[in-house]
Amino acid sequence: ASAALGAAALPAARATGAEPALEVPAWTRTPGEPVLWHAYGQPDAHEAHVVRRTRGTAVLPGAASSLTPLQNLHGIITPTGLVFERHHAGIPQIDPAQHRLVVHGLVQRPLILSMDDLVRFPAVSRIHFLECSGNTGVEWRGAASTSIQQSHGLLSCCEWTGVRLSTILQEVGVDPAAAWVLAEGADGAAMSRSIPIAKAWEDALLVYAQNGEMLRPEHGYPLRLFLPGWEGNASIKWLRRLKLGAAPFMTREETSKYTDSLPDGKARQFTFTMEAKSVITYPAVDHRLRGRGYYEISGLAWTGQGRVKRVDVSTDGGASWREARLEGPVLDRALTRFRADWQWDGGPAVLQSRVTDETGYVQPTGRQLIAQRGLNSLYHYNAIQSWKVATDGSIANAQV
Amino acid sequence: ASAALGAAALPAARATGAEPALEVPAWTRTPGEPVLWHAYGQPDAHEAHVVRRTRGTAVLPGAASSLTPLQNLHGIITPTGLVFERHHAGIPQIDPAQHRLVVHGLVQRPLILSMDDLVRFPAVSRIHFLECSGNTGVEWRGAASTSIQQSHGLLSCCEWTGVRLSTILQEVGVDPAAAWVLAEGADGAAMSRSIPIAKAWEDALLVYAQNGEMLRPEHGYPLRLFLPGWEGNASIKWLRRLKLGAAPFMTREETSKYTDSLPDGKARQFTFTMEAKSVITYPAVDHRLRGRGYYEISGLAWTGQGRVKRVDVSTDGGASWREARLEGPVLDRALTRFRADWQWDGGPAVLQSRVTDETGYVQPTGRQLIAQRGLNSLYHYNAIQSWKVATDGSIANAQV
Amino acid sequence: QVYGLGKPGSPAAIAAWNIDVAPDGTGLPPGSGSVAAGQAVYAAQCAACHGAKGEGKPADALVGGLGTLATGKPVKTIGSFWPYATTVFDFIRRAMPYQAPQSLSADEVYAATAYLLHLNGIVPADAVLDATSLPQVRMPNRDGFVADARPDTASRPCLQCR
Amino acid sequence: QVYGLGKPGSPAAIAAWNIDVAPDGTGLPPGSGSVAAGQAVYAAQCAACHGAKGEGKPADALVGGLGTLATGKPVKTIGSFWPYATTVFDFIRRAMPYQAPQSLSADEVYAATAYLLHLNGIVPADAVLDATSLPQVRMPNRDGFVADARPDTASRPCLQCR
Ligand code: HEC
Ligand code: HEC
Ligand SMILES: [Ca+2]
Ligand SMILES: [Ca+2]
Ligand SMILES: [Ca+2]
Ligand SMILES: [Ca+2]
Ligand SMILES: [Ca+2]
Ligand SMILES: [Ca+2]
Ligand SMILES: [Co+2]
Ligand SMILES: [Co+2]
Repeated sequence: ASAALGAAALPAARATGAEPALEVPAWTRTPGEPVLWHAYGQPDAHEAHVVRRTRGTAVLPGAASSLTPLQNLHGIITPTGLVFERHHAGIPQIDPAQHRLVVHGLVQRPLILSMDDLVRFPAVSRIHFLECSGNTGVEWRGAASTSIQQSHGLLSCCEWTGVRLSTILQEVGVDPAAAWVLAEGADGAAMSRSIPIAKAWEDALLVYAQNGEMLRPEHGYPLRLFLPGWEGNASIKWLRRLKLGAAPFMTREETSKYTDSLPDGKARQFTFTMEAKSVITYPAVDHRLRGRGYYEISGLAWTGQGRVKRVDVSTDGGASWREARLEGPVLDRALTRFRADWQWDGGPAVLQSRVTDETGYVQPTGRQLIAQRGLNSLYHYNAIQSWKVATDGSIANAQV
Repeated sequence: ASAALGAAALPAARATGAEPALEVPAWTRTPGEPVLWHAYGQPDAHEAHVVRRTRGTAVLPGAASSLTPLQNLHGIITPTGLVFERHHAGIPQIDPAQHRLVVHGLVQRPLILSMDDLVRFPAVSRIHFLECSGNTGVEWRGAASTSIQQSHGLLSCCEWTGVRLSTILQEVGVDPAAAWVLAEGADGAAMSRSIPIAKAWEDALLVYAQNGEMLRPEHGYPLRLFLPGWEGNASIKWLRRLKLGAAPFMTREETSKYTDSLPDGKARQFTFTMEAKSVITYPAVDHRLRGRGYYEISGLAWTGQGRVKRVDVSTDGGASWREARLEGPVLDRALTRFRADWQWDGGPAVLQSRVTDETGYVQPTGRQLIAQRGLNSLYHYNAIQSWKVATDGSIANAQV
Repeated sequence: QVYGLGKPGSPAAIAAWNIDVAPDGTGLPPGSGSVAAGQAVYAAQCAACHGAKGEGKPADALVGGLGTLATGKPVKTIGSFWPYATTVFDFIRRAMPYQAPQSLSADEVYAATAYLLHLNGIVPADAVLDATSLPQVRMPNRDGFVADARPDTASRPCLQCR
Repeated sequence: QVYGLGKPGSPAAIAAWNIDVAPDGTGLPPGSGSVAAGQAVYAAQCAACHGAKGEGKPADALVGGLGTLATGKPVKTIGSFWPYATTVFDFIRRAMPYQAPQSLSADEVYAATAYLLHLNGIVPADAVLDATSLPQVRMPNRDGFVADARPDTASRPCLQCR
């Protein structure tokens, strides 16, 4: 069915009743704050609501997460101060001069590298998304979140700069028997994951800078692993050690924790890839429409498999679809902003987006996911999201 | 002459004398700070030196500038807290609910737009550099700066989101006689510039978000003009008014201020374009090399005319050149990070970079600029920069 | 496409913000000001920053510099450099005095403009400026501006090096 | 290409950080611990967060859940879910007790592991674990894990809509 979204140009009647005569405001009648008011800048006081938030309260707030306020963001870059957090034993405060990276195990020349050493190697910069495998997990058992920050906020996108892990593997000389790499953090959890060596050679990065500046404490200062397109927990923060081995190390994080339970009681292990996903960030459950007329639907699409190929949007709950505009550049394993025109006629509507990635993978419905995986998987819920618009302009999270 | 930069793989002798036995540091032996330690994140305390700075002190610090610490940055995105400032009457603190944009003059439907109105229009996001026409102006009369922050720090690059000015021009209906647009700020300077209407149609943006979040106060909150590739002062901040006219308005900023004096006493006017420029940001005057061996030369190149096509680097003061690697994506009128391998043999060296843009324009030498424009131009100094490395690893600003 | 957003900007609604003045005088308000009145405005509102006689310090010099533009040390002031007298009015009205922009009456702005033009030897001591006379003032450096002539450097990469 | 940066990582230099334990027991340190000793360690160091008998609250339950994995409410604990006993040792050594990670001796970690395995009915009350015996403990859910089978949803865009 061909959709009529925005096809009919039906502008809202321009507000009549002229604006009251403009006055010269106080801030024009006086000089403002001096240069270097903040040597390191801060958001305006009117944006104080744009902050990370948690989901409920954690008994031990070091083993918890905070979420990115996607409802307030624009474009694809997440400002670093709003990039989501997930810690297992809080945020260590590391002295970068004392920090070391040990690379050992099945290698010819085990090495200890300081930060001064690491920044000397050739560097690369890449814009990539980072998503927690638990993102949107609260939606497995029905529409649960009343904010897109709660449902989809374990998601961010930054420019990462660091050294290719392959550069370091060449530096140490890899034993042919090596098949897995243990990555370990210097935090109180000594957080650890086993990574297949193919990923280490292919595109893994040892990152020290994020959006131009050194990493922040909560994102792994002074060094983290970064695995493009893979679940966030595997991109070990505060990275202190890489050990090459012949088999996976079977840490708690890849046995007890980040595995996906199936209805038959088995659990999928090493489910690293973040499959293609999209969500409309405006208008979303956080917003309210002010009357009928033109709205630009805007959202984010991404895939751990490469590039977004197309995004379709629906305003009738999936009965009809229409291709959205993709904002360029469409980058490999980065957020892609999509936009579509919409004339709201004032009636009920259900807004959805559906991404197709360059491998041909199409974002599934929740029903499709549940049919395959049941309700106990916790992770990797990448279903089409529905926002239900009521005639009064209010918007609800819905599963249709 | 073909250069030997890095061609010979001469690794520094790996430091002998094993690292003292590693101890488990205090930050691993205790849980760290809780999630939401900062609901809006901050840099690590060890990075407190990475801040904006001024050049000297201004008598009236509202009419001044601050500079971006390029010596500490990575990649192409400038974190918003470090984006340089230039104000003419300080930073106004504007209530976005009361802010308005007036669009009038030679138009069919003069309009008053609130921020709520503006964010309703279709949006675009673009990654572009912003550079002050005065950037590097201190170098016209000889090597003056002892920090790249001082010499080149009126330069940043962000993702900007907003409405195409062309969308607003269509909304108001442009009179065919309109040839220039006056843009005016709501600051105490009511800062104003005349913009040719062709630029307004082509790619000018009305920007409300920068690097994903709403503009910061010092960058024009809640609304600014953004003119890709043009000198920063023309991208009027705190934008309150656009007036279409048949001729330029000849404001103080385009007569007294942002004009470029020539030796014959005439001054060039409406010199908007930022011509192609590049600079090595590491190793630069702010750094010191720790012994011979491998270094990656890294820098930034950009052009107001489109895309960077190539960057060449020299380590012998321009006697020989070698092509640098360009970090992708190479975007239209955005900073482009370049990198080149260098084996420092411990001898004196002069590091230079030279950009060629897609129009074929090649970054000039200081001598070429002075031959054309003399020494009184103040603005638009885009010469090749030289960093002189001494045998002790110290680095000086030099003109060779 | 028209989106139908915003409100009409009637002349009355936008009047307080519509302050620009063009070289032909468009935008100049009713009112007038003499050099003598300007001297008083200047002494009270401007001299602290621009010097008793416009010689500058701490802020810009507003007087002098005639004949210096083609020298090694050009002194660029209203008198030596600014091409239009209307710009003086426009800038003072929108931005000065620095600590209280847009606080002067039209008469005060005309007067301050007249005084500064007089200090620069451009109008006589008995001059009175208004919407008619101000645009007729011809500034010494009226023809001092040329168009952007860039690109003006023709570098080519060293062919040997390619 | 080799850049020659860094310092050699001799076994002695990295020993304090080289704490991982593999399923085959590689990495297990000398020492041993009994269920009885573990009961004391657990009561002193662990019970406050994981419950007197490992039933959980405020932190994870460490005991129980056998037979629940294929139900609508799987209870995933060391006993019901973890495939390797070595992982219990590895995790306690690196991360527990939460407020003082890496503070336990090897004997204490062996003991706490033995006690938790006993509470889960996996080792007898007189068990003593060390580098030889621990890897030989067979966990109930040893074969409970399967490989990633994604993509497992085969959506195709509606052809009518294209
Ligand atoms: C508190 C200090 C202060 C006072 C008082 C002040 N000014 Fe200024 N004036 C400045 C500053 C600072 C600037 C430069 C502003 C900028 O950077 O754009 C300036 C700039 C100017 C300029 C532009 C100079 C040029 O060469 O571009 C003129 C003209 C001017 N002032 C006139 C006046 C007049 C007339 C008054 C009184 C009605 C006045 N000023 C009062 C501080 C002051
Ligand atoms: C101060 C509270 C606290 C104390 C004391 C504590 N733990 Fe924990 N424990 C936690 C928390 C919180 C987690 C979850 C950490 C995470 O999110 O990664 C945890 C997780 C665990 C797990 C993994 C559970 C799973 O299902 O993945 C084990 C096993 C464990 N603790 C054992 C112990 C032992 C043994 C001790 C004593 C030696 C101990 N804990 C003491 C708080 C505590
Ligand atoms: Ca908003
Ligand atoms: Ca890149
Ligand atoms: Ca550094
Ligand atoms: Ca774009
Ligand atoms: Ca001046
Ligand atoms: Ca558990
Ligand atoms: Co997974
Ligand atoms: Co210019």
